[in-house]
Amino acid sequence: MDAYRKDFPAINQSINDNKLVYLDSAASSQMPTSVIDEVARYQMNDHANVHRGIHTLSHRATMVYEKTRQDLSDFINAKNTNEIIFTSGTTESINLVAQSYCRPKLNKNKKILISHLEHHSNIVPWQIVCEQTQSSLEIAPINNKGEIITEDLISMIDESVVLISISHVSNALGSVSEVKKIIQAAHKNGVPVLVDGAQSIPHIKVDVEELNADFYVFSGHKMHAPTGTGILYGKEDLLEKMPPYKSGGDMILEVKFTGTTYNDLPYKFEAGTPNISGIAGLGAAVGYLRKIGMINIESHEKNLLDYMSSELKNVDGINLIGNADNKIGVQSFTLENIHSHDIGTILDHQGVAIRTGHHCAMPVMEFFGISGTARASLALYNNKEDIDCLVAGLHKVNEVFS
Amino acid sequence: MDAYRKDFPAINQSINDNKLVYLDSAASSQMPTSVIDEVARYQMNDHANVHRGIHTLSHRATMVYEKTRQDLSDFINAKNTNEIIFTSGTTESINLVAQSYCRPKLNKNKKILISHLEHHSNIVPWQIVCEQTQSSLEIAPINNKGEIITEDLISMIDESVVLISISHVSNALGSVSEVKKIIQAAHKNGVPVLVDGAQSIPHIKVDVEELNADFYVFSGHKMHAPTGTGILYGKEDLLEKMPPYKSGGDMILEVKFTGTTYNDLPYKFEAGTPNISGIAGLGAAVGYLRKIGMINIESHEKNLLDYMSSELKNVDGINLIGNADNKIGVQSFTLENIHSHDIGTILDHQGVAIRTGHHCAMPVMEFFGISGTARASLALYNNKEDIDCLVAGLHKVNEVFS
Amino acid sequence: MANLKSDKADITKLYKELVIKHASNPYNFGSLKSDAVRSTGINPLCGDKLEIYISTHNDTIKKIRFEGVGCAISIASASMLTEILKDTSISEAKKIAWSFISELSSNRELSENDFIKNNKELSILCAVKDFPTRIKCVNLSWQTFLSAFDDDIKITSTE
Amino acid sequence: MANLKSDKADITKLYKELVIKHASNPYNFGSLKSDAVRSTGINPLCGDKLEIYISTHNDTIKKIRFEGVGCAISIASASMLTEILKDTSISEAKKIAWSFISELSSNRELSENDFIKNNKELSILCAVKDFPTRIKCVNLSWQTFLSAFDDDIKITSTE
Ligand SMILES: Cc1ncc(COP(=O)(O)O)c(C=O)c1O
Ligand SMILES: Cc1ncc(COP(=O)(O)O)c(C=O)c1O
Repeated sequence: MDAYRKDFPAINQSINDNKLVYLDSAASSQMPTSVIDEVARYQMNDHANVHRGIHTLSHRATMVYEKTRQDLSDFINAKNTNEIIFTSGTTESINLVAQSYCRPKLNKNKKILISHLEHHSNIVPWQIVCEQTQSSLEIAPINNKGEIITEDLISMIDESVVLISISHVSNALGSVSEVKKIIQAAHKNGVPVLVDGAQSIPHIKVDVEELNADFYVFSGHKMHAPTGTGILYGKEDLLEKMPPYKSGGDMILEVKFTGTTYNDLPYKFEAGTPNISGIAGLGAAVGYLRKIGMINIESHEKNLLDYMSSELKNVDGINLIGNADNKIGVQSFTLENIHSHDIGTILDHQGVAIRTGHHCAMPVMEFFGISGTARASLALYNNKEDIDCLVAGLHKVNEVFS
Repeated sequence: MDAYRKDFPAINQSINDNKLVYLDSAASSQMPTSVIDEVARYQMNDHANVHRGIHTLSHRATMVYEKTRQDLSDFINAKNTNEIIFTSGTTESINLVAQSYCRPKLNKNKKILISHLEHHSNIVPWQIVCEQTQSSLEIAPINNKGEIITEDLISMIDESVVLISISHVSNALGSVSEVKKIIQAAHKNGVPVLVDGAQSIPHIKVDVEELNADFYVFSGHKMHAPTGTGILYGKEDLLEKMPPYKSGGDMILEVKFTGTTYNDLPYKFEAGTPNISGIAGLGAAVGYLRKIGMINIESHEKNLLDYMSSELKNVDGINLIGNADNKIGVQSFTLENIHSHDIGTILDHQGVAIRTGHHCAMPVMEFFGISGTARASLALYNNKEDIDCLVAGLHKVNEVFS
Repeated sequence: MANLKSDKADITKLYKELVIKHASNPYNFGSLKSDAVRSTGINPLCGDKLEIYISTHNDTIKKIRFEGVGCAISIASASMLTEILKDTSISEAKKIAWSFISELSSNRELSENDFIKNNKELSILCAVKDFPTRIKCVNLSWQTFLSAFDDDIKITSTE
Repeated sequence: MANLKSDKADITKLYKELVIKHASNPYNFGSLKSDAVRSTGINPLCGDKLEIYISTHNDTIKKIRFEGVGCAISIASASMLTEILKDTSISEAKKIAWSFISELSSNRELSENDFIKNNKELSILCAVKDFPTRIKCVNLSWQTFLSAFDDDIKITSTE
């Protein structure tokens, strides 16, 4: 996979007189030249507003935009492009489902079920909609390895649950949840499931049909595409019945002061001028990932994560947080008596970029009784040398604090 | 101003074997090289997630992002950067105010007041929130020139009005509304005003303090910045009191299952990873506009619009729609017995890009008893030759239909 | 000064040979009374709106009319539709409509469908494939026609 | 293989000369009982949380303590704050806090403020200016201190 490193200009630079070692892809990944170039190409040649014009540029912009929709539909194996809604990111996708799908169905006898492992974006929208509707938010527990306890979650499912919303992969710990099993159990009770795929989509092959997920959401910027792009996949029959979330241009058929008729899927949910150049880049990113092959990415990263977790054990005072049996992409850790921020700063001065703090997953931190961790996360462009630099950097941290 | 044409790669191309004549900037404007380059530069060198990291790239990304906020605060003369909220565009900004500011205040005795001149994005969000709260949506009338009748609007203001929302400049007709007068009258009654500045911001100097607008909203892509970027300006004391709209990462101080504390302004309204590369481009676009000077842009476009309106009168069967005394940026028209789409297609084949149809302003079309218009809209890069091409193209349209 | 080179020949040709003839004087323009099936089509991009009225007897289309507003291309297409589908059986008419719609979305230069090949005007109208932004204008009436026989969909949108 | 060149001297220097000494053994760590003014500071980026307790007599700060969790830099900063502000008048203490916060956001190499210039540890701590992501860690305690005297703000956030 080292051959792909040269495709990423951002990782081929020096930081603080050291070669950059970028181990923060779980926060946001870097873009290959093909994505950066496609954004620029689009802006230089094809830009215009979409769907609204009959001149050539408007047509080209619409083609670029709709081609990405087709690419994504193929990439995750959706039934058709009506199931692919463009949003600004995972956060917006979840808010959309909370407000449009759940809010009308919720009342004081109803529940939303999530887990203790979730990112704030998969907690706060549920807290808010539950408060708005006097319904309750139920939290499925996790174990000491940092895994959702699947049986406990399943035992919490009954007809009062309006939706289950869980992450496919935890951003704080890398734990892979037993999504398929949970979905099967949920469907037996007639309960739909939203899967937060922000941390799975860049790392493993996702097939929404095989998972039988009702909603699947993710962000472009974690899969080597520009920020400000995201996807809400939803089963067509669910999306059909949902009222619009945002409203404005493009999502209507007819506007009269006496009443407005909404447009069909997917446009009903895409009010206003979308992030067309970002979507152009997202199409290029999907093309890039497909060219390499998700299977190759998965096995490369698996080897690397094994290497990282075992090398990290050599660092004095280290405590690995999150030891799920099935884990991908990230390793969280703490160092005895050293705050994660101090680790981050001293590593940064050696060119090693990791994330520190609560990773927008405060309840996970609370569970482990810590205020934060240091987290090294992987992408297809990382290699063993990166990990060696991380480990060397951590020795240095210990030395400063000794 | 012709010197600036070379800065815009998109307009220096051929379409259908003719030089492109881009007269659709009101739908979406083209980007100068400095904007396209800044987006690419950011993506190649500085990209990481904002606000969440302490490593160098994350810091650089945050600096780029917050610098644009400062640039925009200066550009529209806000009091400080807390008043500048990044959104995905005008449409989202309006939805945010409708749901966050207005919804809690609305009930069956309350009203929202808009005008007959508005873009769908400034109609449908109000229809929806009024329906959600059983309140009523009042429509101030327009006259035959396509102007809001200011006195009529003002006479409709009373304490039952929760918000007035009007466009500074109409996208369909170019009419400039008497925003300042309306705001003064509204404030006398304690009613706040949202100004939809999507069509003013690229053309005239906007000073929110001088206008005394309570909310001012606009889109990046109409001011030579990338799509997927937008601004909600709001007075700090109003924003302070509003609950969040979207929720997720970055907009919280603390998340617990027992309750969540929201972050301060402006972050309270910026949930999830924002469109950082787009915002980088928006900063460059503001820099570009300031370098040229809004006053110079305004006078250039004024001359050009006068020229366009008078030249168009030479076309057989033409009917200019929208003859406001104070008009900028666009001229709408119809040709006797020729549908606007047919005009658009035949012009496109001569390289002339205009917009045709209802321009997301169906009520305006209904007012004039037409299904749509052809609309030529201007930006700083247009010149008289563009207009001559338009007029020659229209002669050709007449010839085809003769 | 204006800098216009010659148009591609086809767009004016399409208008001059076919579209304007039908659009300026469409066949079967008007409505039918209430016992006819009625179907509405909308193109949200342009605000075009079409009503098609169909009256059948023994599974054969006896009368078919349309009214509404639209560009020359969509009116011409509707006019041609009524001429072509009148007096055919419902099943035959649906087949023709489906083939024509799928023809418009194909990349073929020349149609492989016998009916289309043999109908001079339909063949000419296929030239709209070169102007992709206008395909939906041609499509509108044909989709509206089809939705008349589909209970689920009564308002057709081409976007 | 790892490819590490030498660090910039200053970051390890800052830690070794100043930060670790205070952080590993902070001054005035703990709480005061209920009659003291209490002020809370949060840094949402890191989840750091600080409580500062201030007990005054005749407008002079008699006791000042802090507790909470934070990185070495923020703990060291809070520790220094308590040492420096103890036994000063409230108005003097506020002035020092304001000058130090504004010093941190300035671009000056060397402080022009006499108090800061003459305080060796504060001068060293100013080196954090070179590590902009950490300025808020230093700021947290000082802002939390100031907000104790501002009735409107009781929770301070450095973001
Ligand atoms: C006056 C006006 N308001 C609102 C909008 C909506 O802007 P956007 O599509 O960028 O959200 C537009 C542009 O389409 C506009 O011209
Ligand atoms: C698991 C998970 N869910 C949701 C999000 C939120 O994604 P975004 O910030 O792109 O909306 C993230 C990333 O921060 C994540 O890792």
